[in-house]
Amino acid sequence: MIQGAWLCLFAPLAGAFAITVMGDSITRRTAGWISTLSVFVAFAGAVVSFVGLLGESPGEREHLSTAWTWLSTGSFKIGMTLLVDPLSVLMMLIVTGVGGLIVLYSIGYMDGDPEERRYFAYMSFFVFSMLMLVQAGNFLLLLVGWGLVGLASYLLIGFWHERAEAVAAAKKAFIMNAAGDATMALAFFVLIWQTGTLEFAEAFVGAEGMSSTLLNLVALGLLGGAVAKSAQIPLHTWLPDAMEGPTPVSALIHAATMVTAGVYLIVRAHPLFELAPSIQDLAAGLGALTLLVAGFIALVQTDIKRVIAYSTMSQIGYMFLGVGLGAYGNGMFHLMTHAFFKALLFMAAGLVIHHLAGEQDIRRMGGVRRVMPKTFVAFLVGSLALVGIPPLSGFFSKDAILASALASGGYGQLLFAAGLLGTLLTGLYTFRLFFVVFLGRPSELVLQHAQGSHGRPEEEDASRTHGKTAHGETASHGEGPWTMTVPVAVLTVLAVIGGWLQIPDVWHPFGDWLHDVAEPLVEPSVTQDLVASALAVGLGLVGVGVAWLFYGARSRELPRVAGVRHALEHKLYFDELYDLVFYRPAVWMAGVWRRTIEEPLIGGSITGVSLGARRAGGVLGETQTGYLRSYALAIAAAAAVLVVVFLAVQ
Amino acid sequence: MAGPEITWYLIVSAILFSIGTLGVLLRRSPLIVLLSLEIMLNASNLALISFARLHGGHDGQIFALAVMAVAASEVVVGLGLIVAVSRRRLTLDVDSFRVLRG
Amino acid sequence: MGNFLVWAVWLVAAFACLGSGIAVVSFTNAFYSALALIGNLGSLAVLFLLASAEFLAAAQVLVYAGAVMVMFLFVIAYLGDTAGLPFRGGGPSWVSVGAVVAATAILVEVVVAIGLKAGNALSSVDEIESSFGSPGEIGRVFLTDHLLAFEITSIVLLIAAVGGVILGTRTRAEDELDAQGAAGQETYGRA
Amino acid sequence: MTTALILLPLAAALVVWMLPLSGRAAGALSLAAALAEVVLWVVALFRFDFQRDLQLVDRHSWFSDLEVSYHVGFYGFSFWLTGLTVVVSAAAIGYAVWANRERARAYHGLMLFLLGAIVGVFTAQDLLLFYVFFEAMLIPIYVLVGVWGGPRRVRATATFVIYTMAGSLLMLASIIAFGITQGTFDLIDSGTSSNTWVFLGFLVAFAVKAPLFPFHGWLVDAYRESPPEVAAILSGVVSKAAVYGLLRIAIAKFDVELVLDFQSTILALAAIGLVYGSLLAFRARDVRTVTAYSSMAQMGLIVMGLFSLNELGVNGAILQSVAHGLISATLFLLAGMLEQRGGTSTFADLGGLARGRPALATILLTTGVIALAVPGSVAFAGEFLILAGIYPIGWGWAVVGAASIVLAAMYMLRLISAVLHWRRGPAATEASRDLRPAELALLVPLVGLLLFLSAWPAAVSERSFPLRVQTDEAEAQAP
Repeated sequence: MIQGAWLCLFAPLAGAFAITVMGDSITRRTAGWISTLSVFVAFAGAVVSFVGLLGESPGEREHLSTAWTWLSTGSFKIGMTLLVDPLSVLMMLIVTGVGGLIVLYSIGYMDGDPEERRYFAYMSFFVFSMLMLVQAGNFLLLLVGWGLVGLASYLLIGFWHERAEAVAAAKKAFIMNAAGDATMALAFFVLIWQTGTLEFAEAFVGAEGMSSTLLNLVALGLLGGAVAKSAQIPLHTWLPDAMEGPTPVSALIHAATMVTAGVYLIVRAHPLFELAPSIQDLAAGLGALTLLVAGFIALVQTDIKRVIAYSTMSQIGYMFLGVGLGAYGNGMFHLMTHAFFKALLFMAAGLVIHHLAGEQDIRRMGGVRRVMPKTFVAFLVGSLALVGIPPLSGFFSKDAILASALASGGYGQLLFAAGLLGTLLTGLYTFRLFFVVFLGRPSELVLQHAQGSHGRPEEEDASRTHGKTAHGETASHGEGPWTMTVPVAVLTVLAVIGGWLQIPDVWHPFGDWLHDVAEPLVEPSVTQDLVASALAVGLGLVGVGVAWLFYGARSRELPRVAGVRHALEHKLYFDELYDLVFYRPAVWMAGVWRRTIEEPLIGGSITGVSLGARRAGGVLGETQTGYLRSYALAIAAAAAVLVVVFLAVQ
Repeated sequence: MAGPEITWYLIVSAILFSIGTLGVLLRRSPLIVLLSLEIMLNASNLALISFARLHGGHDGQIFALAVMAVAASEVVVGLGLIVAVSRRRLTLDVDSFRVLRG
Repeated sequence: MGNFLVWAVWLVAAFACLGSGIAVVSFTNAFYSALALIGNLGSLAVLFLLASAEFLAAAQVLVYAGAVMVMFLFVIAYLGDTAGLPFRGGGPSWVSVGAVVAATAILVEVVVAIGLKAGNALSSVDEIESSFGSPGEIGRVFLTDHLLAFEITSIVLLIAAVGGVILGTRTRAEDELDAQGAAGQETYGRA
Repeated sequence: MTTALILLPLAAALVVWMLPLSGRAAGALSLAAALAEVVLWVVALFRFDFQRDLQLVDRHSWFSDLEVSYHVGFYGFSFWLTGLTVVVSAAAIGYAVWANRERARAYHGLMLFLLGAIVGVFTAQDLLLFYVFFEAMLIPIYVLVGVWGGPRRVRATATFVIYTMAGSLLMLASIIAFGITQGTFDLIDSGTSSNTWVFLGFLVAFAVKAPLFPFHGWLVDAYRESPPEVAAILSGVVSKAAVYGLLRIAIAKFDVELVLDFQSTILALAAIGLVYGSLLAFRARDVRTVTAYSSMAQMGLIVMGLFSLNELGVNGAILQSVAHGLISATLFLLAGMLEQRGGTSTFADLGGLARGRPALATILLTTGVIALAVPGSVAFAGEFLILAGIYPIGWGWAVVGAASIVLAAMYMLRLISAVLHWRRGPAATEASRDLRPAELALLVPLVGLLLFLSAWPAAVSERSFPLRVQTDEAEAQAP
């Protein structure tokens, strides 16, 4: 079981290393297969661990394994420690399972890109990092994984590094995450200072003796990291930009796994958050705020991937809402189902983008159903799951969170209302996207590609200069190679059935699985469940209906509220704000310091010293007359003075 | 001891030394400067010998002998320089050598 | 009475010594200066003798008056008229003033220093044997206690000899000067 | 053993100077000597017992009147710093061989001499000996920068000489005062001093060497104008002599009360240097300047760790010293390789080099992300320990340090992107080929060491100080 966990962790790293070292000696496709294989080996390891845990009684499902001492000084020791417990195994399964499918999908999607090897090395490296994060047996290793996924995300967002936007987006993502890393590190410093350890269990015990101020600081620091990683307000602006990366990357990192790490962190560190309830409430509140804001912004986006990205933010907002209120099991449940249907949506969108040679603007799409019927089905399933229509997976998980909110008293009910409004928005933006892209008359662009006419040189050039993938001929017939369609099919099935693991009051293996790791603070009653489900499904359907009116049937004109629309299109001006508050002052300060301190004072001091030395030399040089006799006089005078000195000393 | 005390020897030595100093500092002719230097050295020799007598040891005399040797060497080199300078048709005036001027 | 004679000889020698010293520094003609220095050295030898430094007195006469001064006279003869120069020349006047002040200061200080000591330390003269300062004694001490000084002195003399030879050797530049028959005298340096 | 480590490069330097070798032979000989030095260090590593204090000691009386002796030996931390020295020097000499420096005999002789002197600095257990090695270390640098440097090398050298001389003279005065009052110059035998001025003398000398704000005036010119391999040694190794001096002398040889009096001041200067260096690095226009200012920022961080005066911080400072030494050496060598290709390392002229140059991109990227202390890297481990150590002293210091992590990310990503990404710059022509095997042979070991230490930073952090002899100051300072 432990061996399985170690295998799970290091198989992808070995894959990444192998691809890097072998370089040109393997073909690009082989690199893809090595990467896929490494992730599936990791999945096998995760399954081994899972089976191992299943065979144990629920109370004993926690194993720590230390391979070597990673960092230590005196009494402070951090081991290279893996933790295998139900929570980490769950995450391992999601990461390697969904990850494996997505890497497989990439083989088709990235086919023909000149730097495919690099891509697959990065993908394997990402899976390793993510596993490091979820398997970490102490806070420091968790932070290591935390940082490494940020690095992998940076590398993959900026994969097409000749495009300035991609590089800028990658940097933005990394730096905002670095800020989150920094707040987490600060929280850890407090823990080390107060408890002397970063082991989960010991730190949780030690934290009970800390003052509430310090506890709040610790929880706040952790929340900062979680918010940055999961793209919650106010550190959310990097996620939409991150869509500059290849679509499978968006599916893997920015939908299924990495961005949900914040939720995992809160569940993992829930004893700390429970000791600082106000911060936990803050987490829930931020989640609610994010789900609304992201929902609104998603309404006006025109890039297919950005719409889904905002939807991801919004869904993670639900998860934050859930775990912030203490519904850990439900939050994690939504994390899992979301991984299925959001990865599905991204990959289905990827099929469309792939088919349209890199086009991402939905205004140029339409009627894709005619040319890609299977993709149409997959996307529809994903959309319905996202909106939460029974019996698809999103229905069970989202409604469980809403029910928990309803059961959490006054504050919870306020958040419940926000969540409900969110379901309306979800229905609206999801089906706006769906109707615009798939229904209606095929647009000119779609028709062009439907006739198998792509591959014309100028178009290839256009897509290249755009910097998207250079898609080969394989994409021209059908909906894509099997490496792409099979994963989509698998995920379609998972998006349908994934929610059946948890049916309130009927059977709840999922909640039981996590129960001993993170005991939920709220248990909604059946009535609350029913109320929440009914309202959520109803509002979701209303959203779908409204979307149909405006985008499907096109029977109504959109109401125009210029100011609002403008604000939403500018993503509520967060980017501009950060630019003004952080970036510009830093640049300005650096410039001022260089002009006022570095050049005149530090550099000038040297000029001053040398000038001073030269002047002093000139003055002293005057005393050097060159007359031999004056030097002799100096000797004599010195002798006279010395005699006086000797006399005086005696 | 017979004759004047050591004090008087020393006073003669001091006066002689001052005279030599004046010669070195005032004269421009390198030859006379050298001669004055000899006076200074001999003044110190006198002092050394007086002290040797005072303490009844030979060390001072040995020292004086060494000074004589050094003086002889110095004269050799000094005179050699003077001859070399004059052979180059340069003025024999210590004030005319001024390359050390700052 | 012997005491008186010693005093008289001492006084004569001392005054001759000082007088000839003044003469050395004040003659314009280097030849006279050199002759005065011989007198100076001779009278110093008398003083050495009175201070029981018999070997040194002899060496003084032999080495200095006999060898060194002869060399001086040769050089002066070689240089001819150019050897002597008057006191004041191109140098700044403050050097002259300073020279007098410094020399006087040293004299006064030394006299004061002697005066401070005169009563006690300088009056208690150790008794000596009659062989004190004899060549044998000096030689014995020189070759035993002060052997290193003796050797080093010899090396210094050797180096001086080599230096003298090198300085005396004609260089090519001088040959050219002679060849040009450049009669005019240059000054060396910037003055 | 220790003496052999010092003498081997010095002897090799003498041989290279004396024998009438061809340039190629001189280079080969000096590279062989540098590699032999590495081997010697590895042999010493196996004989080293990290549970004990000073070891591998050689001691011979030198000036017995003044209680000065030739006394050398290793502590755990100085052993690591020496390891850093021999590795970086070997890489630097390898680079010099590859770059085919003119007047090779003089050049390699100086490099080897420098190596021997630095090892001497890290091992000297006598203050006067320390001073001798410290100065002996500076002289070859003056010549290497002044003769083989870039177009503004004269100014760079002059500035460097003025700063370091001023620092050295203050240190000499302090050493004399310390030795006279203690009655011995030996670092083991002497007690602690309580003299403020003596302390300040040492402090300023090391602050110049580090450099600590505001004593960094020599930094940019020296790092930018010197040959890249010399810059690598300067920032990678020579600056660590300051770390060693601060730890071995300024902290260990003065009363705790005195050190504590200055703690806040030093921490403030270090913190200013950290932010200041990071921001200027963010606005710098070429690879070398970024690396130079980032070195300054890192040294600020290391000094913060040292003056946290507790176990975490001091251990972190040593770990970070080793990490930063390897990182900045790699970066300077890379900068040199870039300059060899396009004649410039200015950002405006570079760009787009990742395409078709996988080795260059991989090495630069790996070093860059380790340099920006991505969690999991050895630099992260060092920074984490330092900041965890400084936190109890004052949370503000840790906040500044944490903010600097973000700043480091900003300037390092800017560097990476400017060289590798975007469109090709004018200097990034087809002629700028990927790294050649010879270059890889230099860089891969350095990067490999960084990765190894990233996987196991405890190798250094656990073995810098024997467990039972933690700095006494730590206990006095314990919250």
